[in-house]
Amino acid sequence: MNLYWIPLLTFIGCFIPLATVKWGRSLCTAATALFPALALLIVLQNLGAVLHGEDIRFSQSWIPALGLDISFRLDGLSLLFALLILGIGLLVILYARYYLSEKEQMGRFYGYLMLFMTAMIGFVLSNNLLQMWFFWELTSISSFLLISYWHHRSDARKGARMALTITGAGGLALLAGIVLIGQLLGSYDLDVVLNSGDAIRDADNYLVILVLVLLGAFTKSAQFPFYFWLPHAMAAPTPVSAYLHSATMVKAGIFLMARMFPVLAGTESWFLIVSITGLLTLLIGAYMALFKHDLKGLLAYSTVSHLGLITLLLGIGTDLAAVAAVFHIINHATFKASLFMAAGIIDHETGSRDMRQLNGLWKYMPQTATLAMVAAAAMAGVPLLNGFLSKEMFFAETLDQSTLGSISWMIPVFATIGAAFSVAYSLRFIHDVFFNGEPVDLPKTPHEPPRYMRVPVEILVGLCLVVGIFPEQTVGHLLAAASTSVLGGYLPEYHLYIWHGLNLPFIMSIIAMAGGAVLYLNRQRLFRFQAHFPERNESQLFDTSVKKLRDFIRVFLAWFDNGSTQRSVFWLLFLALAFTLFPLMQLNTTAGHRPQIPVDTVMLAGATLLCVASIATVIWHHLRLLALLLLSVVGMIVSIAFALFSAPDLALTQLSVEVVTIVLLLLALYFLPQRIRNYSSPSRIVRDLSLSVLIGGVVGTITYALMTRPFDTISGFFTENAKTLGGGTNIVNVILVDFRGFDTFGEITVLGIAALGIYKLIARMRLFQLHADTNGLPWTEDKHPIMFQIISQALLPLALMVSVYIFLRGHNLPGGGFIAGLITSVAIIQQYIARGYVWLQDRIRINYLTLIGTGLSIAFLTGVGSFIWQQPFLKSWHDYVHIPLIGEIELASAMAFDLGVYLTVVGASMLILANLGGLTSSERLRVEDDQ
Amino acid sequence: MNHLTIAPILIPSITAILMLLPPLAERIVLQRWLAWVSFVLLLAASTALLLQVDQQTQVYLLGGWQPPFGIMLLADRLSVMLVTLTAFLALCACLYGSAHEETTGRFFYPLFMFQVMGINGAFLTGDIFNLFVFFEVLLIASYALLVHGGGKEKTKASFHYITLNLLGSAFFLIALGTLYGTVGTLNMADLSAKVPLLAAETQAIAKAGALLLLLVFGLKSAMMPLQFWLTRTYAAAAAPVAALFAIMTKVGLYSIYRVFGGIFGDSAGDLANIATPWIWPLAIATLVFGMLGAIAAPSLRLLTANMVLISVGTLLLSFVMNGGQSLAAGLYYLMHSTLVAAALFLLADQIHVQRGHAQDRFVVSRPMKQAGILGAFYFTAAIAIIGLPPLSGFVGKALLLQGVTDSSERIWVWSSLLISSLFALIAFSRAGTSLFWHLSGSKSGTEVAKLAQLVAIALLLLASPLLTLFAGPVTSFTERAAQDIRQSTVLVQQVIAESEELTYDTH
Amino acid sequence: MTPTNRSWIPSTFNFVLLFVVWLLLTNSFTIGNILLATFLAWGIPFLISGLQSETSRVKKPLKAAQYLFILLWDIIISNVVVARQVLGNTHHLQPGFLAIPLDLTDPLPITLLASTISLTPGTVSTEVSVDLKTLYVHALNVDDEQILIASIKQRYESRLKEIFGC
Amino acid sequence: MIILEYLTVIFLLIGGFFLLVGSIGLFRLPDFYMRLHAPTKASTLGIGSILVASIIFYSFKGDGVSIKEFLITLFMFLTAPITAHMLSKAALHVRQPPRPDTLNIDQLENIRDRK
Amino acid sequence: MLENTVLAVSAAIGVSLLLNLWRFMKGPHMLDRILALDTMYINAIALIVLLGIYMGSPLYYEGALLIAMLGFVSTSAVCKFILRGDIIE
Amino acid sequence: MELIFALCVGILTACGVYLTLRGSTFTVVIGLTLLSYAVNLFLFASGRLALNAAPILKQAEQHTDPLPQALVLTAIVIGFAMTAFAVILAMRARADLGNDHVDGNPPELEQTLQHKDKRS
Ligand code: NA
Ligand code: NA
Repeated sequence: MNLYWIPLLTFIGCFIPLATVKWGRSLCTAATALFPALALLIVLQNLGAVLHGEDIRFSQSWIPALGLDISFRLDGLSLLFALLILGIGLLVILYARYYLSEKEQMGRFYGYLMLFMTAMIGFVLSNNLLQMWFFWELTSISSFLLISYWHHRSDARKGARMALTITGAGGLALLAGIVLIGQLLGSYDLDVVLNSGDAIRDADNYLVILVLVLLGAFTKSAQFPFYFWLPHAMAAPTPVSAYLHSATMVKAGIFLMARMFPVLAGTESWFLIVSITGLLTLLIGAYMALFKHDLKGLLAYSTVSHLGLITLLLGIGTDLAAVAAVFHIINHATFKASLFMAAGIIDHETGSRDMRQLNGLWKYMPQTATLAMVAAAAMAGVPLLNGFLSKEMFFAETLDQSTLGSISWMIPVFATIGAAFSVAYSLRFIHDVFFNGEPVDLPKTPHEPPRYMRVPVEILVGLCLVVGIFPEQTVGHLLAAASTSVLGGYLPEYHLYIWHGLNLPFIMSIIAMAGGAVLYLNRQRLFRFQAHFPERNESQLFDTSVKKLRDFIRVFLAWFDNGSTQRSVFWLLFLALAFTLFPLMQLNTTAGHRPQIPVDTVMLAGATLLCVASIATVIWHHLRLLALLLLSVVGMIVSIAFALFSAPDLALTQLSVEVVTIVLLLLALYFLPQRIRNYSSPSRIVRDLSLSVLIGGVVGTITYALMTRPFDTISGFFTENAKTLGGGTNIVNVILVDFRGFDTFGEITVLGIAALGIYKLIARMRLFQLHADTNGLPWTEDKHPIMFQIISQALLPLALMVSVYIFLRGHNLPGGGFIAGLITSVAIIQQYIARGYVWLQDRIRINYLTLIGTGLSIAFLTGVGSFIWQQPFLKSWHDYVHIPLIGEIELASAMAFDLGVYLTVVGASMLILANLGGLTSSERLRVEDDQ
Repeated sequence: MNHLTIAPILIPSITAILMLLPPLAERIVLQRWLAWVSFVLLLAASTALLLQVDQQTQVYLLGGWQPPFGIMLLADRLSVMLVTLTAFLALCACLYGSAHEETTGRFFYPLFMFQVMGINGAFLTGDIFNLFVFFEVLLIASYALLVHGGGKEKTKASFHYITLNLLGSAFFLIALGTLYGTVGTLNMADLSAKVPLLAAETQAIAKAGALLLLLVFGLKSAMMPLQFWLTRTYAAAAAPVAALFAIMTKVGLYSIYRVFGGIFGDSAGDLANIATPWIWPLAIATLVFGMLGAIAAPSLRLLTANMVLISVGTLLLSFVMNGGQSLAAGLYYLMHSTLVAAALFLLADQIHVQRGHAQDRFVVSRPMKQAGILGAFYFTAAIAIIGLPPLSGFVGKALLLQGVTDSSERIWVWSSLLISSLFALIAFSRAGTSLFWHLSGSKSGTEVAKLAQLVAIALLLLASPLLTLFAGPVTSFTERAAQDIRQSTVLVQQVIAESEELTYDTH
Repeated sequence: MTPTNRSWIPSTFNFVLLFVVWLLLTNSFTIGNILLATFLAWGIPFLISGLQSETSRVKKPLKAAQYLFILLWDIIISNVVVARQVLGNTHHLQPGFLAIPLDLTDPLPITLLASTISLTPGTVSTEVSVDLKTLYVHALNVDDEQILIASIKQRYESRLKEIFGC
Repeated sequence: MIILEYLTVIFLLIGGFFLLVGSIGLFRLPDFYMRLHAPTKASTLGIGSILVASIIFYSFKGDGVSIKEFLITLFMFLTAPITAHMLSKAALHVRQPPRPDTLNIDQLENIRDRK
Repeated sequence: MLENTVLAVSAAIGVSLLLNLWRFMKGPHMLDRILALDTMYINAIALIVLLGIYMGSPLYYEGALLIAMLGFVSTSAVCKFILRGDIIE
Repeated sequence: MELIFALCVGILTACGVYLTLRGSTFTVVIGLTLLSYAVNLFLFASGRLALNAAPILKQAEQHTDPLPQALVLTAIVIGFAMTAFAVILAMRARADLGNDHVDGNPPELEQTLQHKDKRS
């Protein structure tokens, strides 16, 4: 079987419990366990080969651009971990079957557990650094789900979040480290990486890589100063703790260090960082464990301490230290998993984990007590148990280093102190729980757990014993294989004897035992001493600091983005200024060499009008009607300027747009507050004025610089071909309906959409209807002055005639569909003004919406019509048709297109204006409700 | 002529037009079906075009006028990739909207269609003024869609959004005037050919114009300090609209790619890469601002909006970093972030509806009726958008990290990318735990998502695992697409040169 | 436009007016254009007939033409007069409001009268009473109120009465 | 031909003169009702003369007689009085005070209420 | 000669426009400003016709026509606004 | 003339920009309209100024650059649509939010406004 089957099986296993949970708890458990069991079989199938030093690999290309392959390897180290993960995993599954109550969603639990198992197994089997990271992060995610399994509990949510945040942050650092390695080596393949130790250690950024990778490892393995998430992760159900926080997840960081050992270790920085971190963690964990009244809290800190021990060993970096580290990984996994399970049983059967309540359980659950005591003894390092062996090796290694120079002796001293604390808290675990008088206020009467709930504990405790007594025969090969992997294919000389003779390490053990006993006996004094320090709840601390950070950010953001439109506009304009000012400063002279037009009186007068009117608009902007009138002055001058400078089409368009805009603004004026308040402070005004003047200056400068410089343009083409290819003499119009007809198509679409949008805005708009003007003067009674009506009526046919005229001549002379459409609209609007909405609504039955649709579809059909002749969209066509009597008539597809423009313009402007007019006649409002 | 090229513009256009006319105008059911059919058709057409342009870039001459005189569509891998993305996104958003939003105001479907038309037009056009026109199409449609459903918040957000964009459009025109007045052409490839030939004394003017384009595109893409509209708008818009808006920032980004990669890219002589020194700090500022906003966000919608900001910053970075070599990674990230953000907007809406008074704010609330499925959706989306394995975000992020090789760039890019991921992780874990797990009372509301809504979210989310699974072929495609910025320009320049020969022959 | 009371035949006046206007606009007298003019002069009134409320019709077109020339002449004369007033010492002017009792009853002739008054410089029609019986006029310089009223009534109103036959 | 040119010049001068007079009137006449008379001059004889000049000009330019300027005149004649009417209505409505020596000033409220 | 006349007359119109502007700025009432604007429209018509004569081109005629039509609409709309507030009721 | 033209464009721009920075919706709309005049003139000027050179064939010896004119035409129409939308939105904002501030409710003015609205 190929290696990928191992993670694949566990992955499939994620879904099994969800599917089988309805068949009952036992069946669900069995079905779930089947898949890791199969996976374990595959591992075992390869056991022999790997133990004989053969590495098994599988590789499949996945994302070449990233250098990420699906790549697995089974070597000694991964074999060891695979056995731990799958083996203990199976035990946890069995254990959880009894641990979880009937009410609990077992399917979800097992699903998460299997997901975690997949992540873990994928991680240890990875033969590609990126893939390794992939599974690494998956372990964080799935552990988040497991820790927060009881998500109705606040501590579970907080604990899970904290664990995720810390390990997630470490994961990101790890990713950075990994990518740096990848960039350095050009590959993430572990085979390449493991063979490039020298290259990495010699790299300029070795220290950066090291720190980043170690950040990943330390956060995951709860090393100082990141250890605090682990105790809070104890909010998880105990099977989770037994699995994640003893054997697997926290060991992922250790695994990473072990994996990268051949590549990163062996330097002074490695030694200093790793060993000091390990030592600190070892001490702090051991010390803290003693003071935890919570059974799981004690175990959590003890785990921290043991992880520190392994880290310290890896940090020492000698070959034998590495072997010791591997050995302790195995031992710790077995005794700690069993201890957690035992704690879970106690919790399950007594309803409490508080050692101040739990007393004298020996009487109630002797079998469990025996198991727990053996495991605790292993944790304390009592001879004949596995913990003793690896601790002896550890002591030996602390003595065998000299990297700290003259103060190297401190390490074994501190190691002994740590071990003493370890003995003390183990003693506390045994004595406080199983002896020490009678239980206090337990919610339940304790008794032995269900038979099979104890089985996993028995197996693990059995292992502790067997390994402790027959180390070479049981784990010898495995240890050798794993250590060979860690050391990069080399295995030092070592012996797994139970008895090495009375040597220094053994003396250290004795001191630790005695010291531990002394510490335990004086525990009350120690508790009192510890009580002087404020209780530090890291979870709360973490939460508060995140909250404080958030509050600070909120204040900052609220200051920066205070929700003000003016602020945003200011930034936009400021950036516009910055973007233009710098390039313009590189411009040597503003004026170019192009000959300029001489000035005459009219131009001067016009310019005066324009400037005065626009400045007056600024000054009088709070007098709304006046501002509006000033605006029309500006508009008029702009139109005249267009006319003057040879743009008749523009002049016409500007004029007609102008009128419609005025009407629209007048309507708005009526519904807006009559008085404008001065919303600006003087300093704001000065700031805005400066900005505006600068922007105006920049735009003016560009205008002048452009106009006075000659340039080459593509326009000659249009002038040359407007008639011959486009069939019209009005070049601008030919551009609009033909050369660049697509722009026009977009433009009328914009107009149509605007009308739809405005229609939406108007619907259900509730506005005040004023009964008097600004000065409190009531409106005149004469709604529709009769003379005004009569003349407006007379003007209508004339205006329509003009609009037909403007429409028809557009292709050859100034005019066209857009202007014609606006003239038509204005003519109709004039009727609305003169006659009122109601009068007209009864007489005009046009659906303006349909008009827009028709206009757009005509334009569209003109465009796609050319498809029939295999021509692209909007390919124009024109011809001269001779009709008797009438003469030659030009027919052009552009004309149809222009008709579309015309109809859209009429439809859109009328849809807007007529509906707006209808607002105050709301009784007759035919607009459907827009909520 | 290959009409498939223009189909992504014409399909939504005619659909929208038909919806204004009887018999569809008044019949929402018909409109709904037409919209679905049309989007499926659009997706099919875009996909077909995508396959085509992967073989051969397509140039479509509107009205048959040769470039640079007429308007031209340019369908290359880059543009069609985005068009296809739009089609898929729009289909999902429309599907979602058909459950509720179609009835909360008029013209939902036609406006939706017009919006898509505008977006597709902006992606496909090869003419800078035509780009302006399509920008306006998509903007006006977005204004109208933004107010869809009514309410104070929408009105408030709209005025802000519109004021900024109208100013943006004004500067767009100034920029175009400046470019035309100096270079004398509007075709983007032709601009690219002529910009290096500019006389020294006009270069400065053209540069000012070009940077104004950066302002405009920056505004659309929500680049700092032009991002103010984004959170407000996204928080106020109706869910399917917000989802569709997720592609809008990408239009701005795409335009930046085209203009500052194509016209003012490496081959622009003295004006080469003029935007780069500006984009660098602004992109990082955007990212930082986005991640701060994510931490501070009080609701899922705002959180998502800030994630969009982060993605904008990231994408801008991908454009400038590593001398422009990381764009392929950026394009992958673009697809991923757009779809996931859209899904999150839709999801936030469902959460909002089902949590009653608490809406999508991170406060204690009653349980949701469909907490299970929504939770699963949320979990998926969060993992994807934070950039964690096993979903697409991590691929994009890793590609981007890997893309930076210059050590001075690396400091900035890596720290901003990684820290933003961490902030996103913190924000989303907090958001998720408080939305789904911080409950009071056991009685859930009665509101349930309609099937169409769930399917829409699921479809969008499905993209993420697919993008991961097929990351190999996808990244190889985006690598080719990233090269198109340069290659398509050269291609069009050849077309122009050929047509000029033709023109001279006839005269 | 779908008018409620569509009339197929436009009023002659409208037809002629529009026909002439078209020819004026296009300044072309080809057969084709004349046909087009005819079509438009018929079509446009037809299209908008729903929006046109009934008004009095011109009964005596010749008189109307004559009226036009009188008006033109008066405009020229009064322009000169008013120009002198405007450029001269404005303090010597005696502005005033006049109430002209109307014999006309239909809105259209009244409107035309009012327009005539306004077009001749020196007088502006400001308001017409609700019952359409009085036209209020502002005059720039009133030498004699009654003479001015009488001259307006005699010179314009009587002629209009004749033209519209009322 | 030269006569036509002279005619053009004369009409232009007349037009320009009256336009100027109209604006001067607007500039210096003392109350609103009096100022209201000013544009009437400009719009009638002022514009009229200029349009006539234009007609003559295009006629001698040789493109055939162009008389479409009449249309502008028609529009002006139709609309100018109504503009004045609406303006004076508005002035009455907002109770613009006429010069105190205005004849029948006591009738102002009646006129305003269209009695 | 014609050219000089046109220039002279257009100068006169320029002066007229400035006089209108003066009235516009001075007011005193809004109606004075509206009146001034209306007079500006008239001067603008003349100016455009003159422009046509000056350029010898009839292209600008429609501009004048449009001002004649549209100037009326906007002036009357503003008056209606002052009279009734709601211009389309 | 070019200098005066540029001056006008500059002043128009400055005025428009200043008004868009104000706090009331109507003023912002006015500002945007002014700005769009400036922009249209600017875009127009990018084809350079010319007298008596209308881009109508047979009507003049020379023709000024027709392309910017076509662009300005498009811009005018689009600008019109946008302005219209902004105007109506300003009204809608007034209707929904009760005042005409660009942000809906300026905190320092909220009370006085409520007071005023009650009266009206
Ligand atoms: Na105890
Ligand atoms: Na109304």
